[in-house]
Amino acid sequence: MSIKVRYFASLKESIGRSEDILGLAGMATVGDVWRYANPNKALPDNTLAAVNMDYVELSSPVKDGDEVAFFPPVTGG
Amino acid sequence: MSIKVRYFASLKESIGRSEDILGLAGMATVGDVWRYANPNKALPDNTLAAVNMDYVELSSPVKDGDEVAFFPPVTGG
Amino acid sequence: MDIKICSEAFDPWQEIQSHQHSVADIAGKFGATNIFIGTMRDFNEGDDVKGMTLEHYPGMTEKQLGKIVAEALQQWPVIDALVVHRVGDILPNEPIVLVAVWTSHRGDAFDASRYIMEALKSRAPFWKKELLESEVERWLVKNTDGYL
Amino acid sequence: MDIKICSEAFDPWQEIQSHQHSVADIAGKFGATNIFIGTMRDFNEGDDVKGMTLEHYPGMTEKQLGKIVAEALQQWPVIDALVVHRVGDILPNEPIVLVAVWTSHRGDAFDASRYIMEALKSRAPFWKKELLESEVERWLVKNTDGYL
Repeated sequence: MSIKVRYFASLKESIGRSEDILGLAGMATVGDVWRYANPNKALPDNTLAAVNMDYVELSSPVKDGDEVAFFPPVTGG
Repeated sequence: MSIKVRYFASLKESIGRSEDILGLAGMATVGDVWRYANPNKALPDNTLAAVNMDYVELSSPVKDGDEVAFFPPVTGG
Repeated sequence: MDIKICSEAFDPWQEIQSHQHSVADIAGKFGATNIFIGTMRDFNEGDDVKGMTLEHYPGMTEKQLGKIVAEALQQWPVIDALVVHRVGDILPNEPIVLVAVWTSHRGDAFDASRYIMEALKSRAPFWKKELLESEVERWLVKNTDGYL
Repeated sequence: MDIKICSEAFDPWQEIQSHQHSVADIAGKFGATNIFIGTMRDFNEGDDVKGMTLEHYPGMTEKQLGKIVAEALQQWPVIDALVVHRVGDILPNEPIVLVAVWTSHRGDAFDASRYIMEALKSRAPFWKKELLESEVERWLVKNTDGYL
């Protein structure tokens, strides 16, 4: 399955990319998506995750065509 | 002593006057001022009283030159 | 700090802007503004209302509003505040009251603005008389807790 | 209801007025308006700040703000609501966020406006990077509880 991964703000800067397109075989969770895309970097504490623009836990499953996003705590307003 | 008494809103309409100037002998409270100015009318429930534009209890004393006001609950804002 | 009693219709946006511009040192210093505007409705207690007269106690109104704003300043770090209240004859959809509070942080702006509004409702000597569509006039008896 | 993301400076008074005028049935029906405006300060955490860049997640921002406003509408009898949020490069004294809520009664206006602001602060995907007078750039790490 194909997963689009997006990174924002300080996380985007620290990993040096804003987007990945992953091809994953079998079932996977949001946490798996991170590990697959960033095998040498642990997910920073407090990182938030979203699938298709809704907040999710790292244990949430992903499916073909999903957009998965990782970003630091939000600071708007 | 001379006391100016003022009435507002529905209370002013019900007693038919907006102002009295009283000459009182001896010590008096705000409640006394009402009874002296309106001998035939009991002070309506919930009436608020002020002396020199500050809220007071009916038991508060008045002194020469004070402005005493009686009015119904406020409904501004 | 500014407290105004207006006998003519006022534009709340104009009032806030001119106040904000009149405070020289405020630019860049405040992070939060909370504003409450009370507006006359054309209905109340099931009746159509076509107008209202707001009576006040000149002098005491300003004195009590000044105390209320001073209390808010003691309780929260308020940078600036503005209170404008209408008196006289009012038509539906016209603003009755404006409270604006400038602070560094949002919690203080919400708290102080709400405090001023609640205190104004219970202590500032204003009285409303409604003129119904039926031509009946009636005094409002008391203010509500803010949810009715 | 209206939710806007602005990449240019916006005038909160203009936004509120044009929104209010755009809602045909609102005149005479609302009694209370609560407005919160967040404005960029020229200092933070002891440093002079000369600018800020606000990043956001296009699409998710609108989706999350829409959910937050819908939650407020479920909890309070809100007649109308407007949320405007700035993105991109911002200078001190420019508005960052505007929340406006129209209701019949004041308690609901204060409650719903505050709910929207707090939820926006914790859930809407925006991120601030400050540019200090010293030319250092730094990301804000987290939003406060509103009093710091």
